[in-house]
Amino acid sequence: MNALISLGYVVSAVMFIVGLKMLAHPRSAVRGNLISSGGMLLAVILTLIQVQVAPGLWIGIYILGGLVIGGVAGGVMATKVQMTQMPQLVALFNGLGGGASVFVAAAELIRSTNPAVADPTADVLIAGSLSALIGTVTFWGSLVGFGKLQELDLFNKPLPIPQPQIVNAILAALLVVLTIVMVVTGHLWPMFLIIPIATVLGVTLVMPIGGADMPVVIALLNSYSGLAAAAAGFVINNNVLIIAGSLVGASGIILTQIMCKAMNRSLTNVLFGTMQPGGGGPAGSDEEIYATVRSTSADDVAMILDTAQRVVVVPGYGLAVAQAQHAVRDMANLLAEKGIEVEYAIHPVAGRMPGHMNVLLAEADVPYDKLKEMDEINPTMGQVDVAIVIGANDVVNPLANTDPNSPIAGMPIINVDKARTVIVIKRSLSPGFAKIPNPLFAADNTLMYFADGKKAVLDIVTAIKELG
Amino acid sequence: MNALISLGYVVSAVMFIVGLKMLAHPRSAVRGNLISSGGMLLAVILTLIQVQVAPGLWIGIYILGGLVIGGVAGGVMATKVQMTQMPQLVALFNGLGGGASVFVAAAELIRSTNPAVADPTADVLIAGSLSALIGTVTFWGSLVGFGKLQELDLFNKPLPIPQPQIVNAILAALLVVLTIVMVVTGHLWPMFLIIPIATVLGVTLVMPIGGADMPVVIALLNSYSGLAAAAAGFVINNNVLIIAGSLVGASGIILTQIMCKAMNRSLTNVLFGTMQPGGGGPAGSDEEIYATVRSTSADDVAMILDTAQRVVVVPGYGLAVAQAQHAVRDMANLLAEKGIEVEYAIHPVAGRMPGHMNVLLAEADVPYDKLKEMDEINPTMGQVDVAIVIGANDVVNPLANTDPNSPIAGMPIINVDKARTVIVIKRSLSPGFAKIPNPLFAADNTLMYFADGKKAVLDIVTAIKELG
Amino acid sequence: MNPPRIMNCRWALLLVLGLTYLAMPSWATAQGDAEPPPDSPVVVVETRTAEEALAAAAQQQKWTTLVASLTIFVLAVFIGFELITKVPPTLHTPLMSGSNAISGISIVGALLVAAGTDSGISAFFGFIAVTLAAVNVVGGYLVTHRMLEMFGSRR
Amino acid sequence: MNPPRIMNCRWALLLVLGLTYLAMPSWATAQGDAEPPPDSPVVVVETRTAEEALAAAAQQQKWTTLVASLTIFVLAVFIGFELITKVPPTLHTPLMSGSNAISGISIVGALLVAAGTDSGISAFFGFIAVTLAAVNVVGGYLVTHRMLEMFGSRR
Ligand SMILES: NC(=O)c1ccc[n+]([C@@H]2O[C@H](COP(=O)([O-])OP(=O)(O)OC[C@H]3O[C@@H](n4cnc5c(N)ncnc54)[C@H](OP(=O)(O)O)[C@@H]3O)[C@@H](O)[C@H]2O)c1
Ligand SMILES: NC(=O)c1ccc[n+]([C@@H]2O[C@H](COP(=O)([O-])OP(=O)(O)OC[C@H]3O[C@@H](n4cnc5c(N)ncnc54)[C@H](OP(=O)(O)O)[C@@H]3O)[C@@H](O)[C@H]2O)c1
Repeated sequence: MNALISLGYVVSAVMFIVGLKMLAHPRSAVRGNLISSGGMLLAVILTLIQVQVAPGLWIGIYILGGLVIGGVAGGVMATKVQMTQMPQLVALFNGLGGGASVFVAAAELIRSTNPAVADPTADVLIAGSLSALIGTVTFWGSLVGFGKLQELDLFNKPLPIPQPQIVNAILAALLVVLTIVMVVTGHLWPMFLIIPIATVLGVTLVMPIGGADMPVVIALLNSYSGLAAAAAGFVINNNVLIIAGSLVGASGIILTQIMCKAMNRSLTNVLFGTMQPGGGGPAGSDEEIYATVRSTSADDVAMILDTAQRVVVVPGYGLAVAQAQHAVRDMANLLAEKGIEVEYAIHPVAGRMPGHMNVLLAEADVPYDKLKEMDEINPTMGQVDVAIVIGANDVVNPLANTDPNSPIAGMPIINVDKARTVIVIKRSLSPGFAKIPNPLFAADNTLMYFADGKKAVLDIVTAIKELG
Repeated sequence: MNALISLGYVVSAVMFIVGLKMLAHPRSAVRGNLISSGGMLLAVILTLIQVQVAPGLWIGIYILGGLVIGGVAGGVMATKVQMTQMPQLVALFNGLGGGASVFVAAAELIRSTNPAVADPTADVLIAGSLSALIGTVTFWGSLVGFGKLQELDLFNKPLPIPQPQIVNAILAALLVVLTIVMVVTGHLWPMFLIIPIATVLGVTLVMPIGGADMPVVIALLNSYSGLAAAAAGFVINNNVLIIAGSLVGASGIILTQIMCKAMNRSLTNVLFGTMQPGGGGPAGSDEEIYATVRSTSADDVAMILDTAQRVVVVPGYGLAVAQAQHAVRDMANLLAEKGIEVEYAIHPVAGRMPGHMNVLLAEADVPYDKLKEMDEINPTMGQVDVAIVIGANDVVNPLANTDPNSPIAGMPIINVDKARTVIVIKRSLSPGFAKIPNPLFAADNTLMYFADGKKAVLDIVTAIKELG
Repeated sequence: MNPPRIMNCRWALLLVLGLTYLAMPSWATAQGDAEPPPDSPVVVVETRTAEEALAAAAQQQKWTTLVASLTIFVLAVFIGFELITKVPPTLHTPLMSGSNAISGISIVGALLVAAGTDSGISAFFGFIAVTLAAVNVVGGYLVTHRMLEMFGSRR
Repeated sequence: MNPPRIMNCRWALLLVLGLTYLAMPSWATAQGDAEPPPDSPVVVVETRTAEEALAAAAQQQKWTTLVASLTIFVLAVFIGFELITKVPPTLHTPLMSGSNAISGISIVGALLVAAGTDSGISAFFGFIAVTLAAVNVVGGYLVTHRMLEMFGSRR
């Protein structure tokens, strides 16, 4: 029996590996996720068989109750959430996972420090306090990330602490000391200090990081929670925990690096380059910058488009807010019927999660070959007649190239300013995610169309049809 | 102590993995091989420390003697061998490795069936007989491969057996039965049957396979010997054996597939498509085919080259035999001085080992960007003025495309026949590796220059210089 | 493409060595301690010698297991590094969410704790852990699936 | 590029499952047998109970070790498959020769056999095995190095 269970765990580990491998390739990703979830199901079933040996009534209720309550809650959240809120949800789930390891570690520590059971061995104590520590930081860090992604005001104010880095260093040192004390003395009390201090650390670590960088932070915290799971695996001698945990740990670190690279930043810069809210912009107030802004109307836009040969649509977060993807597709089809070439320029971090724009446009059945990646389209931007920017802001902000002090400095952008005419559709001159003004809006070849994204596009479609 | 040794084995396994990873990328390959050999050294040292616990005089002499004799022999062979003979040498080494596992298994079996020690357990018997079996097949199979690559006549005759496949199946079945008998009874005697039968199987398995396919066969046998090492690791509970063995086993199978793909054949076709010596060629005797062959001289070739703008050199096995690589480089430099563009078209299986031509030309310091892969140069073959084929035959044989019964049917070739003029330098009209005639030699735009490769090229160089 | 991969490989090596180092205290303990691991079979031991023998065997087993675990850890870290190279940006979010779901494997630990404890408070902690982990696992896989489905339609 | 990789992945799965199946008889034995493994510490056991306890512990250990070995095997197979994808043809021969050298790891087995045996004939077999394996290892690495050196000069 035991034999079969151990072998089953090996199979489940293999399913995680195969699943993760397939998840990393577009064509097989869906199946990969299914295989990986199958591995998880197998692991849970095996564990249930294993513990079933002597379950009391209460324990049975606890286990089944926990599984049912948690499963239903997770299922409902996952199915009800809107596309635009998925990143927040992932942050939340990650936090809950961290919370789970805190409670596992706490329960295990309480049990093993109970003198009736056995003296706790040093490695149980180490792994237990490590996973409590990592779990707590993950929990609170992810919650702060959730708040930032949800754009809750509370989380977007800078911390009232002058030097968060130094505070963090002190907290981390304290945690190390407490862990050592706990391992050496074998007492439980440092735990009651470790958890609150780790809580503070989780908050102060993530608070100063800009919301735009949250996906990276979440990926990193996720990687750490994987390592915590592996540590737990060492304690209870469970290979599937070790394998799955270290898989997640390693792939999370690589994923973090890849994501940083897509934003052209280093990991240290992401983690320790403190957020500069609004500051560091170009000299001059918004009014000066935006003195030469010209606005336009649907009819004008239709006329401009009528004479164009090559049009590029640059979608951003506003497209998701306005849910304008279907309208945009209709507009593109209309233009294509007139013999105009329409393409979409996809910036890797447009929107609020990597691949956000691909997902939205795919939902509206935009053909895959019309979506061009930034590196592909930038060299040909000079031959574009009209670039229509819909709800994008930071990803087309030339300050990224020109102002080394700006919070987005160094991020590669889509060079719409090279197009003959740029039409920007948004509701106002208010800034985007990075909270900085955008000189593009005042450029000579830019026309602003102030309206909700969906309404604007529908009006343009009507105007084009009226033109004939 | 034991603890440190086990950890050391883990480090050595990691070195194998990192080494193999680096070996698979051109820039890091040299360092990868060094790291992997470092891992091996570490493993050997650890083992020596481990066994040193109680070595008698004789045992010490055996161990050190074996290491020294074997190491020196291997080192001398590896440094003295000529470039063209490296494939044979690898086959030989592979065979010796297989032989080593036979003796390990035999010694272990003798020891464990010795009633004074302990009853042999079933898994020791299984793994022991498995590795004896695989080892024997590898040993003899590799030796046959060695003979074929060395072009020893003995090995290039077809077997005097009508249906080698059936014979092989019977032998394999016999081996399975014997292994089962051995495991069930726990006796040693089936071993004395297993080894001779496996010997016969090794020979009859590899004999019918064409020498051109030997690299694939060796890679496959190597993969099996890796699996045998892993099996041994299970018996003696040694993780480094398991890891290194299964690494080699898995990567060998993938490598086999990649190599088959480069030859555009399936693995089954390679292994069971029996060699058809000379047969299956196009209708008509050699004389008929070669009726319209025209030959040429160094002076004529120099004149043709003088008016050319784009020249492609197609090297083959004959270049290696004639050691003409330096002469060819000189000729190319001379032509380049005259403003003629010279490139080299490298077929993936030209020569006697993959990458053979790259190695040869690199030795003569031919610039890397002049070497074009087959897929790269074939589409532009129509714009080539002169194609100089030096010692290549099968890789430019149009029968691969036209005659579905030919032994090289389906192999992609370099389409030299599309060039305006083709000059073929070889010593005679005798066939190449596949032992089939080549209609290219009789084509309208082909001129044959019958001479040793090196001499021919040197003469051409002289003639070009005389032309001025 | 080659240089970054090699860099990754150095990275992996560094990480592995660092973690091996981290794991040191734990193996040192394993060597020093000579008590049977908590999950070894419960047997009635009558003589001192037998006890010693058992203890020695247990120590040996503990050590072997630890090295095996470490090996498995190292290999899995390698696989993790290898699998996630060159992922297209489109897949970053699903991959993050999918690997977050995999890290929900700590549900196994939660289940064992919830079932294995005798004290009331730690069983209740187990219950909370199972609940949270279940949210993570079920929600994580479902939301990943929903994201991926969106891409699915177009290929 | 994607389809072949996925195919490989099915391949790997098949292989792994097949091999797991192959390994079955061996674990069945591990479960059934209750004798101490040959390398367990030699102790003086005085009572029947102690013997039984030891045997049970040994069986448990044997089983744990076997599963760990199997896991390690599976992971290493995965790594092997992952590493050797998309190798340029130029490197096929060095790679073949280099992995042949790695398979010379059976020299560890040869050394253990040569050192561990008491009967004359099997010690002599061990000597031959060490010699052959040493040729394979030293020759294999050297010849690989020579091949690779040729490429080295031009990049
Ligand atoms: N992709 C990721 O992984 C990720 C994750 C988190 C953060 N980020 C960050 O998010 C930013 C993404 O850049 P982005 O250019 O896509 O978006 P953005 O810079 O946030 O700008 C979005 C713009 O859309 C406009 N908008 C909002 N609702 C609209 C509606 N209903 N109709 C029309 N316009 C609307 C807003 O202007 P109005 O209010 O004037 O309409 C806003 O300026 C980057 O800074 C990136 O670093 C990215
Ligand atoms: N690359 C690999 O991995 C590998 C391994 C094993 C086998 N193979 C097989 O080997 C073949 C390779 O094709 P290939 O075209 O390179 O070679 P080939 O078909 O074997 O032909 C070589 C030609 O070179 C000529 N030659 C020999 N010595 C010469 C000298 N000193 N000077 C001038 N010419 C000389 C020979 O003709 P004369 O006798 O008339 O001079 C012979 O026809 C293929 O069939 C391939 O499948 C490849």
